[in-house]
Amino acid sequence: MLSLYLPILVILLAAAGLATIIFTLGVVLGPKNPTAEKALPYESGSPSTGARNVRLSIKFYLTAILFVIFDIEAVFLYPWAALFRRLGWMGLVEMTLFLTVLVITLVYAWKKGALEWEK
Amino acid sequence: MTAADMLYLAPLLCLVAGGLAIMLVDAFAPKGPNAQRAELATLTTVVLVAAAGLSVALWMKGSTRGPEWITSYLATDRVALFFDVVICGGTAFAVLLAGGYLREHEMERGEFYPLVLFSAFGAIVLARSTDMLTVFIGLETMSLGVYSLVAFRRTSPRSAEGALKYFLLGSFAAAILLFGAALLYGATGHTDLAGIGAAVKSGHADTRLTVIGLLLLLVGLAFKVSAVPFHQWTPDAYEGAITPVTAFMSVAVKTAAFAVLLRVLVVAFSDPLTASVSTGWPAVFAALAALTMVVGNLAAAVQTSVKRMLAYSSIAHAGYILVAFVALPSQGESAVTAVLFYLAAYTVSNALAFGSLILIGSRGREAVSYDDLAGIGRRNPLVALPFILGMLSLMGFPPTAGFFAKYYVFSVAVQAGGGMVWLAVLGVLSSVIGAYYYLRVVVFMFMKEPKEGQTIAVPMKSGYVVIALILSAYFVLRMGLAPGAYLEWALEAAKRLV
Amino acid sequence: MSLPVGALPLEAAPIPAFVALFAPAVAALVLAAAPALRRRGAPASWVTLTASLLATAAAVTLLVTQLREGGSHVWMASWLQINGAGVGDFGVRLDGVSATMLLVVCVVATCVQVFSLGYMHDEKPPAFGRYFAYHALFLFSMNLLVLAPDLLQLFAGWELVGATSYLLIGFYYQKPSAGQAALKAFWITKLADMGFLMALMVLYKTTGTFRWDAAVTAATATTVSGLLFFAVVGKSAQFPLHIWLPDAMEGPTPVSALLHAATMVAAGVFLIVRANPLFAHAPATRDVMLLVGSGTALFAACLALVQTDIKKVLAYSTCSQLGYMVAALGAGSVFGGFFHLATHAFFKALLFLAAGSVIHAVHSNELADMGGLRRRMPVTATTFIIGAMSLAGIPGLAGFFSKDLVLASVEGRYGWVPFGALMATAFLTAFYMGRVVFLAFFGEARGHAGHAHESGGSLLVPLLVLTVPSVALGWVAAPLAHLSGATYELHLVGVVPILAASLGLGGFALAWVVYGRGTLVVSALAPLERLVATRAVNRVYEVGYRRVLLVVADVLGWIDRYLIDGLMNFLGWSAVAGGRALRRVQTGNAQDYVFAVVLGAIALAAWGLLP
Amino acid sequence: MELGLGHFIGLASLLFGIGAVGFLVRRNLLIQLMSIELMLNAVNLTLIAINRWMPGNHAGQVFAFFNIAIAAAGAAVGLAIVISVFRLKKSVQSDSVDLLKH
Repeated sequence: MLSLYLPILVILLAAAGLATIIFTLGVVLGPKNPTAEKALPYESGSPSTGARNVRLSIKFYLTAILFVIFDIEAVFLYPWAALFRRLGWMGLVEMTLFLTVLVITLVYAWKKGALEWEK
Repeated sequence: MTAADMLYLAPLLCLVAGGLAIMLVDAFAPKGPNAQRAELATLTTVVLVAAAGLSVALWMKGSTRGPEWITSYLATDRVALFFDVVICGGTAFAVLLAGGYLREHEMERGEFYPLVLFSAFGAIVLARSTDMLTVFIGLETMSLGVYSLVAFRRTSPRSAEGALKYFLLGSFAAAILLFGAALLYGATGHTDLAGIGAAVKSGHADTRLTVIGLLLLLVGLAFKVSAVPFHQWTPDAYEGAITPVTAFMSVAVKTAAFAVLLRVLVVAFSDPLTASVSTGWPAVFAALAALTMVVGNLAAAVQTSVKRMLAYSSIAHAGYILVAFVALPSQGESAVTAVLFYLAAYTVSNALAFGSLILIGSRGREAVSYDDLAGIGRRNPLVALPFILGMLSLMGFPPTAGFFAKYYVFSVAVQAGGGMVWLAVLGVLSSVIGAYYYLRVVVFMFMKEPKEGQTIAVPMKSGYVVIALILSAYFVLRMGLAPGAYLEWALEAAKRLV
Repeated sequence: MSLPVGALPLEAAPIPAFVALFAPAVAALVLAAAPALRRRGAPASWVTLTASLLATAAAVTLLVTQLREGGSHVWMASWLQINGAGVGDFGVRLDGVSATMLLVVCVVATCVQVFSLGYMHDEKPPAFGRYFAYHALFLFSMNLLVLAPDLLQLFAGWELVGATSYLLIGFYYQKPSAGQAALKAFWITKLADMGFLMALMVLYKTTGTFRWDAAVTAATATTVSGLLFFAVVGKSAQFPLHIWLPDAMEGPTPVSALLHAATMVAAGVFLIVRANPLFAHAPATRDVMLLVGSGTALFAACLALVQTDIKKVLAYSTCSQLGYMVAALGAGSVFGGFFHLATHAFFKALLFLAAGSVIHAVHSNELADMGGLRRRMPVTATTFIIGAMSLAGIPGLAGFFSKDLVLASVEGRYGWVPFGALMATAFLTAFYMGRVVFLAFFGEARGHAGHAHESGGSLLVPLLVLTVPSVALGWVAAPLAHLSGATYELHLVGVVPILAASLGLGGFALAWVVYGRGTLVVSALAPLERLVATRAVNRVYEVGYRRVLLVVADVLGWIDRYLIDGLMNFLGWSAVAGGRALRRVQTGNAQDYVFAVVLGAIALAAWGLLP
Repeated sequence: MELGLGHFIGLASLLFGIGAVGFLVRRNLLIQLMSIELMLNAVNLTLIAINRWMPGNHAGQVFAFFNIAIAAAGAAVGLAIVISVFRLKKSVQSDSVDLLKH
């Protein structure tokens, strides 16, 4: 009975071990031949300009995050749109509630000045 | 799906609506240093009390059987309502403490209160969840709010560090939990706890996947209740956070984590295979409980910071509660009752302890370490009094709430018999260490003088904090002197669960 | 609401019982709630004293009723109900034992409080008020314990007296040693209390009640009584948990008299008396009690020989006498243990208060700073000597009767070993009390002793009051025995009493030889003095006393200080060391924590899933 | 060779393992965040795959939907915390923060 559990431990250890091995192999076996070209950041083929570690304004972060959050919430609109007729009025009410919450958060972000580029 | 069905969710809706309303109030409030600020703490407390009141009303009405579309995701039974009240109550204490603390330390920013409300909402979802999906949603809603709250003091490296560690480890543990849930889904074809339970009982589930899924799930939850060895984030996050947030974490967050652990184990894993005392989760919990009690108490004994001591003490208390979990398979409802009562008692005791710590400090002179407490009892005995009561209750001294809580947990273990008795003995002995470090607080307050050149903590004046202290002191004594009614309620709730 | 079988509703309980219980409680509450009143000092003392006098009057009424009507009655009300059944009860139990004990506690407490009026007079008013507030709390807690109808209420009182003891030992909180001693006492008794807690759990598990007279199996009785005895070892300062008691002498002397000699430390003995139905079913526990009790009696008596602090002598003496009581209970003589508890409460309180009067006069605890005080403090000296004689078991005094009963009860047990130990203790007791008497009250005045004055009225009146029962209590043994359902026959002529009496007298004589010789001019003893002057006796004395007795006491003292105390300190130290080691694990690095999580998961898998 | 559920769970386990080990060995906070995302996506893969082979209901797919949204919210909070650490410490190495210990 108990021997039944042994494979589980083996799987656990194997998964962790394999992951470690892959990492180690990458470090050990990977040919290391760094050249100036290779060390350049990859920018889709076009030559990079400017310093590599340029500081970007923190405002990009805030805007990007706000975008991602509101963007991801749109995920929930798709199933509703696909089943719009079958869900009927109740679905509409629920979606309205959902969007109301989103709107309130948007208003909050707006009033708090998170959307203003220059403050 | 009707509007009447919504009644069962009234406490949850109340919290969300309240949180959104407070966000708007905060957003449209006049700005500037001299602007008349709305009393957001009062508003938030009202929302929390209303939510708790709705839960009580549902309890009294006896309407605990919700429609299926709700109960397949969120429980509406009495255990759920019991935890609603404990979590809302604990959060309300934390909010009252924050009302005084934030103003005193000049960091009153409006986002605090919605964050707390949404975290409490997440905690209640977690405590009520009957599906792995709601477990995860509740867990993350609660945790994301708490991560932000820990980082609330933006200028403090400690605050940021505590939040970072909590976030990193919390996300890691959440991922583990989620993987466990996915594997359980694979093993049983269900994500709802009842479905998983039925599949496991019937023997159709893949045993290997079930066990590994359960294990990962338990690791994730053990992390949230800060059981040793998954506890290391606790002292750092507790110390980094501002004290009201620490209070919130130690009461509401911990209660919710234990609530979901309870429900998962009772509903999904009470079959003889996984709940067998020798090889199933009870054995795992016995080891966890023993380690947690010993390590929590030992580490608490050597702290120099009272806040950190309280963090380790909360780990030790988690260990005591886990003792009751080990007794779940054999003791059923009395074990559940012990857990429920312990969490309620722990909530009020801890609110009292953290509230006293907040009261003792004022701006620039916050009390954190034992040394800060030196002589406060003689300069200001009234301030020291609630602290003593809180310490006595945490110590488990009669006639306080903490005494009966500990008593029931250990007597459940004794009643389970066998190896459990040793667990109870270990718990009783390790709690003697507790007497040492809790009393040290009293010793410092009354028997030490501040060192030369040390900044002296000066008590703050705040109606909010005083109200929180009076209420929590009342409950500590009430539950210690006449725990009968509370036990009845806990038993009433426990009966339906088991 | 259903009450336990045989209990009457609480409302019907006699009013004096409520008075005895709640008068001190009200006093404590008033003093807690009115800081202004408390800080003024003197009014606080009157509040407490009024409550104590009321309680004493109530106790007298109850005892008289008990004497007239007898029997045992229980009045109860449930305050904790689970599923409609009363689990936790609050109530009053009145029978011969509780009525007697109540009166003992109230009388001693009142005397001590009156004594404190004078003794603590120089304290600042707020401290003075606080002191009396604690006293009111203590009296309430102790009465709660004494009148308890079941073990749960007894436990509540038990913990409360522990807490007041902590507060009162640490009363002079400015002194670090007082804080340390308070913490140590609390810690050790708390450790022992855990035995009580476990006993409650086991009792409730097997019987569903907290009553000591519930029907139990032999196995349960052994477990429960064993756990309870562990609690007693801590509370009543039996070997090896006795180490907190000498340290507790850091508290004010009247506190030592009340809590750490007469009443609180005797609570353990009282518990065994109460829970006798349980202990009666557990012969194994009783055997252990007999051995631990007699061992502690001898051991502590040896340590008392070499103490230089008058309070420490009395503290070890208390350990020793508590050992007598425990031994008697272990031998099955419930009344023997209880009677010795009662007499000891009076004469030990008397001794402590008289010692307090001396300390008050010479401003020192050290015997080296006393001497010749019988002329300067005649009343104190006389009462102290009477107390000492009672303790030493001089025939006719209270201690003689109770000690005789204890000795008779252990006759022949375990090949006479406990009997021998207690007999030896009787001799040593007389000797070390004689030593204190001769060093403090006879001979030349040393240190401040030359300027000492007799204490004032409030210090002397309690001494005189306590002298009465210390002398006469033995003569009412028969009615007392009748009260608690036992029989007592006075037998003055017999081997045991004569042996005990002569050992007591012998001990005094030896003390006089060693410490009093040459300064005490009593013609009747002159031949003895001449005998002592001879070389042979000198040799015997040299070898017997200096070489054997003192060496033994020193060795035991070393063991006590370094091994027993050290062991306790080691336990505390290892807890701290363990905590320190754990601190090192908490590196502060988040990734180390994640490693712990992963390793923990693997360990759990191994523990839970592998055979 | 038929592609079965076992292969998917195996692949997901491997991804999860890589995420976990990456989280353990890398000191850069941003890479640690990415590792967590990888772990969550491994879970999503598991859920979807299981749902494909056990089409009793759509629980797995719905679950994955919610995971995505929650992961985004988690990343937002996580990044905010990292930025706040960076402001105070001028470093995004996870071993640069060890004020709180013992």
